[in-house]
Amino acid sequence: MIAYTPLLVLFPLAGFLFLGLAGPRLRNEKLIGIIGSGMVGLSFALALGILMQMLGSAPEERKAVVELFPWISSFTGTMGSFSVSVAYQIDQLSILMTLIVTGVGFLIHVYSIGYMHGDRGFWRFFSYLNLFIFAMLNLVLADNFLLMFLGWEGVGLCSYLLIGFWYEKKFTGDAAKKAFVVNRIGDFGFILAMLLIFVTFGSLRFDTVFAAASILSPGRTVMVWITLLLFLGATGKSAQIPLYVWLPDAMAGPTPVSALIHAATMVTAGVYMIARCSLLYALAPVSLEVVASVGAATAVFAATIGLVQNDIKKVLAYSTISQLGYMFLAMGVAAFGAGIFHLMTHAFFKALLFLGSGAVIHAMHEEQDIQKMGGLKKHLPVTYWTFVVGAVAIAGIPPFAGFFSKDEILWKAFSSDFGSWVLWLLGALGAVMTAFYMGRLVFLTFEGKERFGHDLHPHEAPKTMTVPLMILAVLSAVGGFLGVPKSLLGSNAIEHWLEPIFDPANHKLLITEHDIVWSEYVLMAVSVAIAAGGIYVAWVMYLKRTGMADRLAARFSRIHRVLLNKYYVDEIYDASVVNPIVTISDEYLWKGVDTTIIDGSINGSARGIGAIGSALRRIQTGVAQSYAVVFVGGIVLVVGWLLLQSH
Amino acid sequence: MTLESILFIVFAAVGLASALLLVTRRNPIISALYLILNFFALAGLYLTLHAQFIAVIQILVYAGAIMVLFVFVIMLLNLRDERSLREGLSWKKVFAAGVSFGLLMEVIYILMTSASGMTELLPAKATEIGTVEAIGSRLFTRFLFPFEVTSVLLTAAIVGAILLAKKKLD
Amino acid sequence: MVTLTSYLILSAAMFIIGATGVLVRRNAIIVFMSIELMLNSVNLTLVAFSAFLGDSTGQALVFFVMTVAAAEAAVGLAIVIALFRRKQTVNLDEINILKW
Amino acid sequence: MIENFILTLTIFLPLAAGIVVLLLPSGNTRLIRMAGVAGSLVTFIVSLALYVLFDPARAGYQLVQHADWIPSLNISYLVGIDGLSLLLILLTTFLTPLALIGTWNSITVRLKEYTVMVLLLEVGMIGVFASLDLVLFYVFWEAMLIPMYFIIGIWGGQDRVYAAVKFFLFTLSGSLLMLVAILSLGYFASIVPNGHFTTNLVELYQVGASLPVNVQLWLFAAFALSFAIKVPVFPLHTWLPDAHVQAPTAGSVILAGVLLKMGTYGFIRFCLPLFPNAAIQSAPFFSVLAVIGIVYGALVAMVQTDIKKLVAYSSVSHLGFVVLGIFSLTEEGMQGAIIQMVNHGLSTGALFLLVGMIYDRTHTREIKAYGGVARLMPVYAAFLLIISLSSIGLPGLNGFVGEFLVLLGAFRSVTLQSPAYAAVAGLGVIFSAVYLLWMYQRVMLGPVREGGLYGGHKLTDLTKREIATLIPIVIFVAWIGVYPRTFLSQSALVSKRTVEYLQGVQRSAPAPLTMRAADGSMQELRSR
Repeated sequence: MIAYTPLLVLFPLAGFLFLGLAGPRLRNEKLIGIIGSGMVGLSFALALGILMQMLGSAPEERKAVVELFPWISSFTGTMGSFSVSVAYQIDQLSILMTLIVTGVGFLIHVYSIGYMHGDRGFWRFFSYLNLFIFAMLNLVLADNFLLMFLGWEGVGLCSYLLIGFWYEKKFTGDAAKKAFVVNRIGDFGFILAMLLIFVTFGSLRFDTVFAAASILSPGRTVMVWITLLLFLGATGKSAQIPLYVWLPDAMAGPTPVSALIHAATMVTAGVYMIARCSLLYALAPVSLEVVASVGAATAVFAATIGLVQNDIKKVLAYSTISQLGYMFLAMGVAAFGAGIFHLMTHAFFKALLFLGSGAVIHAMHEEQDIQKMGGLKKHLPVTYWTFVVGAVAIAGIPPFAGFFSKDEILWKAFSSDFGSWVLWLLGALGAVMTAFYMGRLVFLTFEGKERFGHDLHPHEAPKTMTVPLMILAVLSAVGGFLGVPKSLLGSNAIEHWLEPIFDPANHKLLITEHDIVWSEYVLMAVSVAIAAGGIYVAWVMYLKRTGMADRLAARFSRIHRVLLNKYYVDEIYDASVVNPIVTISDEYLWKGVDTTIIDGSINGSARGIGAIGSALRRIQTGVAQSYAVVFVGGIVLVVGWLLLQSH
Repeated sequence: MTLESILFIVFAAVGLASALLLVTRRNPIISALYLILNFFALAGLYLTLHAQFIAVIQILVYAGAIMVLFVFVIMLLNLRDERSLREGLSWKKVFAAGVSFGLLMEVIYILMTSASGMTELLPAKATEIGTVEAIGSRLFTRFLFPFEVTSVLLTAAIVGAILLAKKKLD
Repeated sequence: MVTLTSYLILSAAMFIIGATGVLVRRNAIIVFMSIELMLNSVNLTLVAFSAFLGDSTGQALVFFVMTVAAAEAAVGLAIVIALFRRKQTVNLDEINILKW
Repeated sequence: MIENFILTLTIFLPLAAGIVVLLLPSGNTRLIRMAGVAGSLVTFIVSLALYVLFDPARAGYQLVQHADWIPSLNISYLVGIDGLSLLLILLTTFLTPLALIGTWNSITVRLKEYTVMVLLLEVGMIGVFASLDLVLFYVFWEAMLIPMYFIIGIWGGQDRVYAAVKFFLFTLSGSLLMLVAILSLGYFASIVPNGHFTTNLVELYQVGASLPVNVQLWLFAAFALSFAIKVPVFPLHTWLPDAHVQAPTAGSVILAGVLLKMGTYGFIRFCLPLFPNAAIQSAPFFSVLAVIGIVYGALVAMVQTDIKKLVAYSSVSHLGFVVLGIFSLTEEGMQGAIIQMVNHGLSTGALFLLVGMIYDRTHTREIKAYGGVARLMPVYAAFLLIISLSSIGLPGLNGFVGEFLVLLGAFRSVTLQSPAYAAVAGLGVIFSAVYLLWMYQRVMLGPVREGGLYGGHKLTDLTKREIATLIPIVIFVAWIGVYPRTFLSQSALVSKRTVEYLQGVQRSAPAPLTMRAADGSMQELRSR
């Protein structure tokens, strides 16, 4: 089975090419939908097969590399020259990511058949989605940094295409461009990191790099540079401070896109990348601290903004940023397994929430403001119940998936050698807010009075949309059992499965298994309590005493306004970075340097020569006789000079 | 004073005088007549050099053909009496004349100072080379190709003259 | 005794007179005639050399000079006619489009 | 047997085609267009034979043809190719027919002369890439200037005369100095024992390297100025936007696609191997200019309001990468620079074709006049997106391969000794995304303009002919992106040998002049 790994990637590629070229002529939504989702489904099935084979073999035999063809090389084959192949690596981490990508991806493809029904870009949408799956699989399956970068940029491209899918609206274009450009800033870091890696290790293959890294001792400056530059790439792709600004705007894309790309898969690429490079980070503890701090800060920062947003998708977007912060927090405290575990559960419940919001938006005829919803429970029962499952899961109520993964991260943030009570406190603060805004979202959307016009008759989505919701709800509910910690008598299967990947890093960091201690139970109880508390406060504010939210907003109007305007970060970036660059380029570089200085000096010298010419022109009377006189005079002079010479 | 010397002095005097008059007369017709006189003087000089054929050709071609052309054009343009062509003295003219005079002095200086080995004209030899036969054999042997090319030149000149003088090109 | 030098000085003098005419006269036709004068003085030189050297080449060359003179006169006068048609004058000072 | 004259055939086939076109009746525009395209297509097919006959594993010049030209000065008609010239000749013969097909209906006045000019241009370009004699090179170099001058000056836009003269003067002022340098090189060849005046490149390689460094620097500067203007290297680039904006589409395509490559080609072929010490000494200088060009070009491109100007400034940025790669004096950098030349020819050529296609429809180049075009021209939108992405350097398309190799080369360059060059150049990666996507957004995205009118014209999607022009380019864009080996392998040996030669020079004892200076100061010290 493993030998067929390239097919994992080729199925979606074939889907993209076929739909991209033949799509406009197909004119049959059903056919397009079946081809589009079928290709991803095939990949998912193949990934399952590979997983089965891996489960059947010994842990050390679970890794394989399939090389396709040499890609970029400086070719002459001398020592230290550059060479990279298109090669795919199957191991415990990449197969897990593949399953998430293709599994969740497949469900979202199916969902899109219903959601995008009747759109004139139907075929385009599915070809882009297939291209995205292709790129994402390249990202997670690559056996070297460069191919990973291909996937990395490829998903960025698809993100661009899909955010701007409804390109006729002005803001979609802005959002798409912003996403791509901000990601490019991160990619700049990624490229520099790759260059440093190649210079340091002489290769870009994971195996070679990690083998060489495993004999290094921690604390080299170059490793700090490499890991921080890689992390810059991660902050771009995974929407962390300071490069998170594109993700909220990215909600301009169709909702399945938000679910697939901006919640479940692409934005977690940064987390995956750090997990993949865990060994490199283990060699640079400083970088780990940076990652943890940025992650925790983002988790809280984004959650505060999420508290007051009124756009159903914006709330989820800030929630995503916040949850990604948790994953980076996990990475930063060297709880790599926990981070990947949260990545997986988050993929389930956040995809579920986005798809649910999509069903709501669909039912409300493109209305996204939750202040204009309410009481949708009875109109959209399936959506409601699945949404609640997702919300409870993200809030961290046991035994739903989010509880286990988030609790694991909080515990590691507290107990790990790299953690501290500050990190835990930030995490817990974020958790309260998460529970609160999810509660607020559910209550404002589904409960209470109907605040929309009576000419609107919301109705439940079609089967193609509700079935994926239900499957994802089940996964959100039970997905956590893959990682039940030992303290709760579980086996923590997922971390155990990933152990071979993170062992080298753990060895470097001298991390050993802790015994179960009583504080773990205390913290667990605290986190359950704050989750429940957050939801309760939301219930009080938005259902029981409905005027309270407004009163609070009025009381703390300044804070409220700052939060509502997202701390004015976009405005600050515009004023401090974007506008100066544009102004400098326009006023100083182009009109100043190019037009005035360079062209000016050149045209000036030309004009100077012209001035000399027009002065000399006066000599030219145009009368041929004058010229002849000078001519004869010249002869006289020449002959005279010759005569003088001869004597 | 041999006869040849007398003839040379007479023809030279006539030639120089007519040349000077040619360039100083205001009326082009008068100038043209002096030019004809000059041509005849030259033809006489050719004869003193025993170049009979060239002397005859000089009369035929210059006085007969070219001068007719000049006079014809002058008549055609009706330039007899043109007040606008008042030719006063100007610094330019003085300067031009001075330059010319300087050149003349230089040439004369060169001619006077350089020793000339050939002071003697050999009449028999000179008569022999001045015949039609001698010149003809030169032209049609050594100068055959340039001679043929002159035909092209003449054709081109004819075409060019017609084209230029035509009223309109279409 | 008439020497070669006397012929050459005579011819130089005529040449310079012609050249002066070319340089100072404003009437295009007289300028042309002056040019003919210059050509003739050169012819005189050629013939003189030919006679004194005993070589007929010089006289053959006179033939070519005459041809050129004829062609030049024809074309030149045609130009004068064309110019006159445009400018109603043969004053060379007024024909100054040669500048710029 | 065929090896002997195939190169000459390739060079002069377009000339023959041009003569044929000249004889056609000027009224029959269709016939003239067909003849022009056919002539350039046949040239392309013949040039494919070069690819077949060329053996990338063999060092040195191949398919060489030699004939006496000015024997007294040892100037000869000497042509031959290596991997570098092969790629660029193929690029030339590939782009010329596409430029003619892609602008089928754009030219309406003096069509015959136009077609002849384009074909003559092709002769000059191929000749430049094939010449192995400096005087021959110079002749082709200048000869190609003339048709380009006329193409801009006659068939250009409103300010065409200003642009044409600017183009001509910039290029000429540089190349005159180059002529002086060529002659002095020949002279230096004649003053060594048993030497003789020659302009044979292969012989001069030894002559140049043995010159004292200060002489090398002067000659290098003369050559480099000429090439730097052509590339164009900042700050000598200001002729480019004007020339591009005013030139007709085919002119822009060829100008961007091939002409600019002559500068970078000249650096690799002449400047580096002829004056190795000077090249090593000036590498940091040129790298700084290249890096400035990368960032500067991108920033200025960002704020352009004219699509063609935007693309022109993007050329400045992209060619900065090529120059940086060359002067990194590493194998990766050199290979990256060479593949980037091809990339830029394809991508920017295609961009100009695309801009030309929409200009033919709307007769405006103002970005402001567009918006929402994607809705009306979906196929066009797809092509523009692919080409823009290739220009941005998206992995999987061609631009990335070159840029990454260049960055890698600059990063680990022994000569430059600082990763800062690569780091700053990497900023170009960000800005290229900004200006191209912003342009794409403003032109293609957003709502359709009122009434669907652009510049007063209705838009129709690409015709079959236009699509047929673009598809070959897109195929190569993807081919180089996915499997660049096909192309990299051709130039591998050239890069390797050039770099090794320079590294050898760098490692060997310091150049004579500096040694003498050091000795002198030593003696001074001793005498004190």
